[in-house]
Amino acid sequence: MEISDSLSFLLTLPLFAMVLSLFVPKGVQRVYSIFASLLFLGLTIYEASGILFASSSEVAGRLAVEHQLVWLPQLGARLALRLDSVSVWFVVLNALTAVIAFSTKGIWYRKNPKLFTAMGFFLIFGLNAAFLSLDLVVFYLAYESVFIPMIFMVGVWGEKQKATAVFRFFLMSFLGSILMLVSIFYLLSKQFKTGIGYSSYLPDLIPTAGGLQGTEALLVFFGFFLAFAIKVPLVPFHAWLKDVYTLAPFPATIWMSAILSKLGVFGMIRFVGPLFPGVMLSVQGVLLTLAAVSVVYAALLAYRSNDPKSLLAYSSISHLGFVMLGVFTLKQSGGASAILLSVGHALVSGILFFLLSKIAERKDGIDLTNPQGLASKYPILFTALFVAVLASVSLPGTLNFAGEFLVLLNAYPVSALCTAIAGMGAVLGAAYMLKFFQQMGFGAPSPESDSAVAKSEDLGGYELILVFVLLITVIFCGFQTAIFLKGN
Amino acid sequence: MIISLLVFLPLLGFSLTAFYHFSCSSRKKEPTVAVGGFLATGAMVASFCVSIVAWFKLRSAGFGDASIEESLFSWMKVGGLQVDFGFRFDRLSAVFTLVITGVGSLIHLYSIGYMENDGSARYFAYLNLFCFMMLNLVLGSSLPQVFLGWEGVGLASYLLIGFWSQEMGNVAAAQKAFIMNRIGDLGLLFAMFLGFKFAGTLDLAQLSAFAFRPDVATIFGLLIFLACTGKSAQIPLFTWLPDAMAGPTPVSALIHAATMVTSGIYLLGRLNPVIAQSPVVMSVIGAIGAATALMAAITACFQTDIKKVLAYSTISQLGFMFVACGVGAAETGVFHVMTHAFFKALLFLGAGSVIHALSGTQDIFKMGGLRRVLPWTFWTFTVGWAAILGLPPFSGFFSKDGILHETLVASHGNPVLFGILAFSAFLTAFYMTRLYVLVFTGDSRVSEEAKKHIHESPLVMVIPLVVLSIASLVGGWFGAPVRFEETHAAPAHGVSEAVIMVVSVGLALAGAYIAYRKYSSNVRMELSKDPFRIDEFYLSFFGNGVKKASSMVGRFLEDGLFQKMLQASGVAVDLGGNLFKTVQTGSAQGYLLMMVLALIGLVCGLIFGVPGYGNF
Amino acid sequence: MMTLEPWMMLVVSMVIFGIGLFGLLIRKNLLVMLMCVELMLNGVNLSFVAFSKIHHSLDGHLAVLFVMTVAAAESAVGLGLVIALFRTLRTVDSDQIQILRD
Amino acid sequence: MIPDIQPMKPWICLSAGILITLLVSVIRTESKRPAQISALLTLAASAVFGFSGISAESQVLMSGAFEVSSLTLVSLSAMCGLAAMFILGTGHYLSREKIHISDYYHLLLILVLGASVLVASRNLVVTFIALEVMSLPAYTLAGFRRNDSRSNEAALKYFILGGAMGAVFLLGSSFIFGATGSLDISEVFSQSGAGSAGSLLLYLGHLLVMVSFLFKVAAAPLHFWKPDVYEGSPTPVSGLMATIITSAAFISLLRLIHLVDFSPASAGAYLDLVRSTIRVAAMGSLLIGSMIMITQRNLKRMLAYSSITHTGYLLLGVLGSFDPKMEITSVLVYLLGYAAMSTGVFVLLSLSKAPSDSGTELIDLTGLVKRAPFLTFLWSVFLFSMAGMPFTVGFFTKYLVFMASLGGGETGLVIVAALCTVIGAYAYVRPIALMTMRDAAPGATDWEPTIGSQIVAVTAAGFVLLLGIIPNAMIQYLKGIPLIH
Amino acid sequence: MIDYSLLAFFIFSSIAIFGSLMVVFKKNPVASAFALVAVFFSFAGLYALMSAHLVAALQILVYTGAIMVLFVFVIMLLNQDLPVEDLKSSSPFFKAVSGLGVLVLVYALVRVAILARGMEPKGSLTEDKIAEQGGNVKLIAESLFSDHVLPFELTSFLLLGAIVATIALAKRKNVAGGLKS
Repeated sequence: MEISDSLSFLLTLPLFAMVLSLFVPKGVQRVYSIFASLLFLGLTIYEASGILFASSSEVAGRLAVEHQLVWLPQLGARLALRLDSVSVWFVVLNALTAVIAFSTKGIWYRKNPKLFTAMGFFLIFGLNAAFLSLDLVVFYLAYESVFIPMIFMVGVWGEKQKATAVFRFFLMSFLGSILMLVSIFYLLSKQFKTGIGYSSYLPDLIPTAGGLQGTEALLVFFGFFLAFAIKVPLVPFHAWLKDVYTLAPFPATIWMSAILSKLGVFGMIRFVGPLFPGVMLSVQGVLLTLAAVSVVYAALLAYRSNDPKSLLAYSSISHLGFVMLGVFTLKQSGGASAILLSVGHALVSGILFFLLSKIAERKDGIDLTNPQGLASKYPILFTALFVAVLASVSLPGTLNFAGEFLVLLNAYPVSALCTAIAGMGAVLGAAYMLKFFQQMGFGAPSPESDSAVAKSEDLGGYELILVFVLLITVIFCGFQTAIFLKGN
Repeated sequence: MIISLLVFLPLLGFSLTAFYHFSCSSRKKEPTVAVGGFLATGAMVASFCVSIVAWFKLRSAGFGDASIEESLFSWMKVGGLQVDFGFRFDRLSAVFTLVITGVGSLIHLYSIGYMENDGSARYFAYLNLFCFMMLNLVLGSSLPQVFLGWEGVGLASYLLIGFWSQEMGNVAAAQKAFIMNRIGDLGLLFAMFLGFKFAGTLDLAQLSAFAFRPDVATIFGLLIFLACTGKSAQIPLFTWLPDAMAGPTPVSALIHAATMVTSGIYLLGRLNPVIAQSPVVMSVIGAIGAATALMAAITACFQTDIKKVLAYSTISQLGFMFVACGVGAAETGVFHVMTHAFFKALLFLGAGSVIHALSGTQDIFKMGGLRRVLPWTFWTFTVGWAAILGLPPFSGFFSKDGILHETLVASHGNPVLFGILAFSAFLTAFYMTRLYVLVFTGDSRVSEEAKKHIHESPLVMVIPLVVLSIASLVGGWFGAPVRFEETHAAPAHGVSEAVIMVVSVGLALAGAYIAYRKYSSNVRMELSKDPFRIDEFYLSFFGNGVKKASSMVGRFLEDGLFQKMLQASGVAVDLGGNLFKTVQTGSAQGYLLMMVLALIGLVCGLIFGVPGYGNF
Repeated sequence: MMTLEPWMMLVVSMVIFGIGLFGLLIRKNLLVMLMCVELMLNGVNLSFVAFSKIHHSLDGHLAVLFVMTVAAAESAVGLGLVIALFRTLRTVDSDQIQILRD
Repeated sequence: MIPDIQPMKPWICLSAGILITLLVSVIRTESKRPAQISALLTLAASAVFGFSGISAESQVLMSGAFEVSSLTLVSLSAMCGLAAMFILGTGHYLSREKIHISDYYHLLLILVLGASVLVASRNLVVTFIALEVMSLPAYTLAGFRRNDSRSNEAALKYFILGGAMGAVFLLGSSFIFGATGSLDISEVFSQSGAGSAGSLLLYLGHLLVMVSFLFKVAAAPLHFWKPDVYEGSPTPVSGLMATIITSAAFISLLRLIHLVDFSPASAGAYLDLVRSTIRVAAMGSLLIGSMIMITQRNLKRMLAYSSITHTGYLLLGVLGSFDPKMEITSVLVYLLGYAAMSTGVFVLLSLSKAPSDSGTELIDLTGLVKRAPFLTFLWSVFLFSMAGMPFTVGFFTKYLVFMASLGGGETGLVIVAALCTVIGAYAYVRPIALMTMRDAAPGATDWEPTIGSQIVAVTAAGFVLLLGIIPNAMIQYLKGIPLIH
Repeated sequence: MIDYSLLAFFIFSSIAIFGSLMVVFKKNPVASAFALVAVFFSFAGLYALMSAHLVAALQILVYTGAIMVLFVFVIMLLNQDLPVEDLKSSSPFFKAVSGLGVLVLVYALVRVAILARGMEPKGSLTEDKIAEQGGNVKLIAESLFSDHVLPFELTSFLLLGAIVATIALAKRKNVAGGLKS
C-alpha cells in the first residue's frame, strides 16, 4: 500500500476551482467550468491510472493509495482517504459526470452563473470526499454536505413548483442520513465502552460492529441501510425522486442520477458490507426482494410516464435495482458486477439526460403522448440518443449489458425467483425506453411543432465530440470488462 | 484470422456506410443509394468470398468434428465465469454462414434497385449491421456471444422494420418485434444462468458436452426453446412476424425469411446434445412446431397481402423445421433451413419485384395477369413456387420430404406429427398456388393508377432473382452439407421413403389443383382475416394488461400510497405542531398551571416512583 | 404536652406558599398576583427560619434577609412593569395580556 | 479579615464598569454615546481580564461561595464578548425603535454581571441573588419598548412566571437547607453522599431547584413563556436571552443537578428519576419545539421554538453528564456553538425594517438573495448551522451531544432527537429556500445591513464556519473544564 | 398549663392563613393589600416566636414599611380604572384544577417538610450559644460582612438594577439620553 498525499489534491482542487469561479466573469462561466472539469477529469484519471489500468487485482491492491491526516483526535475522526479498486470508479465517474453536467446549457449559465459553478465544484468536492473517505464520520460529513449544492441547484434553477420537491428530497435524504449518523454514533459509543477510545476509522469499527448481536445489530444495520436505500433509491424509499428529477435543472438531474445515486451503492459496498456481513446474510432474502421489486415497480411506473424526464427518473430506479441486486448477492463477484453496472448506468443516464437537455433546447415541452418526429430533423442527435437508449436497455455489447448480465448471473444461484422478477424488468425496460425514443424521434414531424425560439442546428462541435467519446467508452468498456473485473 | 475477417467485414461496411451517411447529412447533402449500396454490398460479397475460402479450409480439415477456432480477447471474467470473445467455425456454422453471406450479398444487391427511390445509406448500414450480428450469432464460441448476435439481429430487425419511421404503424410493428423477441431472449438469458450454475461454463462446446441432471436439462431445454420461439416466430411468440412485413421487402426476404428467423434452428442444432437429453423437451418442440406449421398454414389461406401470405408461410415452414428438431433429426431441419432460405428469399424478392412494379400495391386481389408484364419475375417466382410446394426436383422437395420421413422414422417420431405436417404441406400447396394464380395469371385487376408505372425490375434486382432460382432448383441435389450421421436407424414403421415421397407430392398437387380451380377464373374479392385471432388476444391480454398494471401501480401504489405517505408524514408533523400549539394560549396563568401540574407529577414521581418513599 | 416546635412553622409556611401559588393561578388582577408572589416568598422565608431553628444555624436568617431585599427589588420592578402596561393597555387584567400566542 | 479577591478581578472590573457607566451617563445626560462606549470598554476589559486569568487550577473564594475556574472565566469572557457583539451589532435597531438610551447599557451590564456570577456561584443564596440580578434587567429589557403593549406583555409574563419559579427555587433551597443544614454547594454535595435520613427532603429540594432552572432554560413542559417572550421582546434582548441567559442558566443547571451525589447505591433510584425527568423534558422540548417550529410564520417566534429544540439537544448532553461522571464538554461546546449562531441570527433579524418589531415574518425574507446577497449568505450559514449541516459548528455540537447521550445509554432518545433534527431541518431550510428560490413577495420588508451589524454577523459566521471545520481547539479547550471538584 | 408560645403560634398562624386567604379571595385589591399587611405582621410574630428577632424586625420594616407602601401607592395611582370584580373571569374548571393541584402539592410538601422534625441539628449555634456570643443581631451582622459579603455586595447591584429598571420603565417619555425622569 502506498502512502501518498497527492490524494488530497482530489479534494483541494475542486475547492480551489470553486473559489476561482467566483472571480471568473459571468459570460465565460460555462467555458471555465467545462475547462476546469475536463482538467480535473484528466488529473483524476492520471491519479487513478495506476489502479484503473492495473493488470490484476493484486497489482491494484498494491497500488491502493491511502492517505491519512489527523483531524479531530478527540473524536477519533481523521481524514483517511483511500483510493482503491472500489472507490476509483466512483471518483473517476464523479469527474466525468461533472464534465457532462457542466456541458449543458441553460438558465443556470444566465441567472446567477457564479453560484451554479461554485455549487457544482463544491458538489464534486463533497462527492470525492465521500468516495475517498474511509472514516465514517468524515464520510457522513461529506455525504450530507452534498445536499447543500443540490438544494440550491434544484431550488434556484429548477422549474416551477419545485419547493415541495426540494424539501421532499432534502428531508427524506436527511432522515436517512441522520439515522445513519445515529448508527455510527452507536457503534462509536460501543467501541468507547470497550476501552479503545474513539476511532471512526472503518477498520477499527468492524470488530465493534461484529460484536453486535440480534436486534441490536439489525437496528444499527437498518440505520445505515435506510440512508443508502433512500439515496439509491430502493422501492419503497423512492417517493421523493420523481418530482425532484423532473423539476431539477438538467445538470442537477445529471448529477443526481449519474453520481448521487451511486453514493448509496458505494456506501452499501464500502461500509454496510464489511460492517454487517452477518446481518446482511440473514436479511438477504428481503434485500434481494426489495431490489427485484424496485426493478419491476419502477419499470411499470416508467412505462406509464409521459414526461421524458420522469420516465428517465423511474428508469434510473429500475436500473439501480439491478445494481443493488448485484450488491445484495453478497459475493465479491456480484459486487464487482454491480460496480460495473453502476459505471454503465452513470455514463448512460448522464448521456441520456444530456441529450434530453439538447432536445429540450430545441423544442419546448416534450411530451410523450404525441409523436414528435424529431429524428429526421436532428439525425446525429437522435442517433446518439438511440445508441444511449440501446445501452440503457442493456443491449449486448454495451457496458450496461455486461453489468446486468453479470449481476443476474451472480444473483441467479442466490435467488432464482428474484432474478426472474428482475428479468421481467428488462423486458419492460425495452418497452418504455423504445416508447421514450420513438415518441420523440419518430412519426411525421408537424410543422407547428417547432417552437419559434428553437434553433434547428443538429448536434455538433464540442458537444458531439463529448457524446461520441462517451458512447464509444460505453461500447468499448462493454467488451473490455476486464478493466473492471480484474481478478474477481 | 479468417473467421474474424469474414465477421468483421460487414462491420467495416457498416462503419463506412454510416460514416458516409453522417458526413453527407452534416454537410446537408443527400447520401446516395449507389455509394451506400456499393460499400455495403462490397463488404458482403467480400465476406461471402472469405466464407467460401473458410469453407474449403474446413473441408480440407475433414468435416467430421473439425472446426476452426479463433479467440480474440477475454470478454468477461468474474467469479469463475470466463467468457472469451471468439469464433468457432464448424459444419453447422458453415451452412449458416454461407447462407447468410451468400443470400445476404444477393439481397444487398437487390436492395440497390429496390430502395433507389427512398433509400439512403442508412438502410445499407443497417443491413450490414444485421449481417454482422447474424454472423456473431452463428459463429460465436460462447452463449453470451450468441446472445450478442441474438439481440443484435433483433436490433437490426427493429431498425429495418421501422425503417420508414414517419409511419407510426411501422414503428409499432418494429417495437412489437423487438419486445416479443426480448421475452424470448429472457429464455436464453436464464438458460445461460442455469447453464453456468450447473455446468460452470458458457462455452458452447463445453456446454453441449456437459451431462446435465435430467430435470435441469429439461428446464434448460425449455428455456432455450422459449428463446427459439421468439426469434423463430413459433407459438406462442409468433405474432410479430406478420407485422414485421412493414419493413422493406428485401428486409423481409433476408431477415424474416432466410436468416434471422432460422437462428432458433441453429441454436437447437448447436445445443442438440443437451436438448436430446430430455424427451420432454423434444416432444414439446415437436408438438409446438407441428401446431405452428398447421396454424400458420391455415392462416395463410386467408391472407390477401402478398407479403403476409409469405410471412405465414415462413412461420409454417419454420414449424416444419422445429418438428425436425423435435423428432431428433436436427440435420434435416438444418437442410430445410438452407433450401428454405433459397426459395423463400426468392419468393420474397419476387414479391418485392411485383410490389416495386405496382408502386407499392400488396393486395393480391388487386394484381393478376402479371405474367406478361413481368416475365423475369414470373419465371423465377415459378421456380420458388415449385420449390415450396416440394415438387421434384426442386430443392424443397428433398428437404420437406426428408422432414416428413423423419417424423415417422426418427427416434422421437410420431405418426400424428406426420399427419399434421402432411396436411400442412397440402395447405401450403393450396395457399401458394392461390397466391401464384392470383398474381400472375388471369385478368389484370391492377388499378389504373398503378398500371401507368408498371415495369419490369432493373437488372440489379433481376440478377439475384435468377441466382436464387438456380439455387432453389439445385440446392437440394447435394443433400444437406451437414449430415450428422450418414445413416439413421432402420425405419420403425416400415414405411419406405418412396411411399412418403408419393404421398407428399400427391398432396401438393392436390392442394395446387384445388387452388387453381378456385382462383383461376371468376375471382371474387376476399378480405384478409385471421381465423385464430391470437394477435388480438395478446394485445388485449398482455398489451393492455401491462398498461393496466402500470396504471394501477401508478395510481394505487405510487400516487395512492407512497406519495400519500410522504404527504401524510408532513401532515402528521403539522398536525402534531398544531396540537401542541393549542396549549400555547397566551395566558400566563395557564402556563403556570401547566408548570404546576408538571411539578406535581414530578413530586409524585419522587414520592411514589422512588422505592421506599411511598409510605414516608 | 404539646410544645411549639419548628415543624409546625413548616406546615404554616407550606400552606402560605400554597395559598400564594393558588392566588397567582386564579387571580386576574396583576397587582394581586404580585401580592401572591410576595406571599409565596414569605412562606419560604418562614421555612428558612424554621429550618434554621432545627439546625441551630443562622444561615437561614441570612437567607431570609437577602430574600427580603430581593423581594423588595422584585416588587419594585414588577410594579414598574404593571404601570408600563397600564399606560399602553389601560388595564391591569391578566386576561388582557394574551396578544402573544399561537 | 480581607479576603483575597485578586482572582475575582474580571468580576470586580465588570462591577466597577457598571458604576462608571452610570456615572458617565449621569454626567452627560443628553447622549447615550458615553454609556455605550463605557459599556463596551467595560465588557472588553472584563473579557480581557477573564481570558488572561484562565489557568488550569481553580479556586474557591468568598467562604466557598464563589468559584474562579476556567469554566467560570471562560463563561464570563464569552458572555462579555456576546454582550459586546450585541451592543455593536444592534445599535441601529435601538435607534430605530427609539429605545437607544443609556439605561439599556446599564441594564445590559447588570444582566451580564448577574449571569457571570450565577455561573460562578457555589452557594444557593448567591445563586438566587445572581439569578435575580440577571433576571430583573431581563424582565425590564423585555419590556423596553414601552409603547408597544406586546413588549409590556412579554415582560409581565416573563416576570410573573419567573417570579413564581424564583419562589420555587427558594423553596427547594430551603428544603435542601433543611436536609443538610447548609446552603453551600460543596457542603450539600458531601452531606448528600452520606445518605442521611433526610434524603427525601433533600431530593425534593433538589427536584424543585432543578425544575426552576429547567424553567429558565425553557425545557418542556416549562417552555411556554419562551415563544411569547421572544416575540414581544426587542430583538437584541431576545438574542441576549438566547445566548447569555440560556448559557448561564444551563451551566448553573448542570451544577445544581450535580448538587446531589449520585454515587451511593441508595441514590440509584433517585438518579433514575432525575434521568427520566430530563429525558422526558428533552424529548418534549425536541418534539414540541421542532413540530411547532415548522408551523410558524413569525421569524422571532420560530427562533424561540428553535431555541426550545436546542434546549432539548442540550438536555441530551446533560443526560450524558451522568455517565461518565460529570462530563460536560458536550454541553459547553453546544452552548458556545449555539451562542455563536444565535448571535448571528438575532443580529440579522434586527436588521429587518418591519413596521412592528415582532412582525418580521418568513415572507419578508423572500427574494433576499437579489436584494442583499451577502445577507442571504450569512442567513444561510446560521440557519444551516442550526439545522446541523456539515462544515458548520452546528454539526459538531449535535455530534457531541448525541455521542454523550449515547454514552449514557439513551439510544431511544437519540433516535427521537435525530427525527426531530429532520423536522427542524425543514424549518431551517425553508427560510433559505424563500431567500434564494423565490422572488420578493409584494410587501416584503426591507433589510438594512449596517456596518456594525455586518461586522458582528461576519465574526459570528466566521466562528460558526471555523469551528465547523476545525473544532479541535474548542473541544480540547472545553474538555478540561471540571464542573465540581 | 398552657404553653403561651404555642398559643401565640396558633393565633399568628391563623391570622396569617386567614389573611392570605383574604388576599386571594378579596375582590378589591386594596382589601387584599390590607390583608397582606396583616399577614406580614403575623409573620413577624412567628419569627419572633422562633427568636429570630432581627428577621422579625426587618419583616415589619421591609415588607410592611416598604413593599406594602409601594403596593398601596401603585394601587392608588391606578385606582380610577381598577376593575373591582375580577374573580369571575377565571373559569370554574381552571379554578378547580388549580385548587386541586395546589392542594396535592401542599399536602406533599407538608408531608415531606415535616420529615425535618426528627433530624439531627447540623449546626452548633443553639440559643444559648447565640446569646453567649452577643446575640442574634451581632452574629448575623458579623456573618454578613465576612462570610456573606458576596451576596451582600451582589444585592447592592440588584438594588441598583432595580432602581435603573424602575426608572427606565416608569419614565414619562423616552428621551434619547439618559436618566431624565
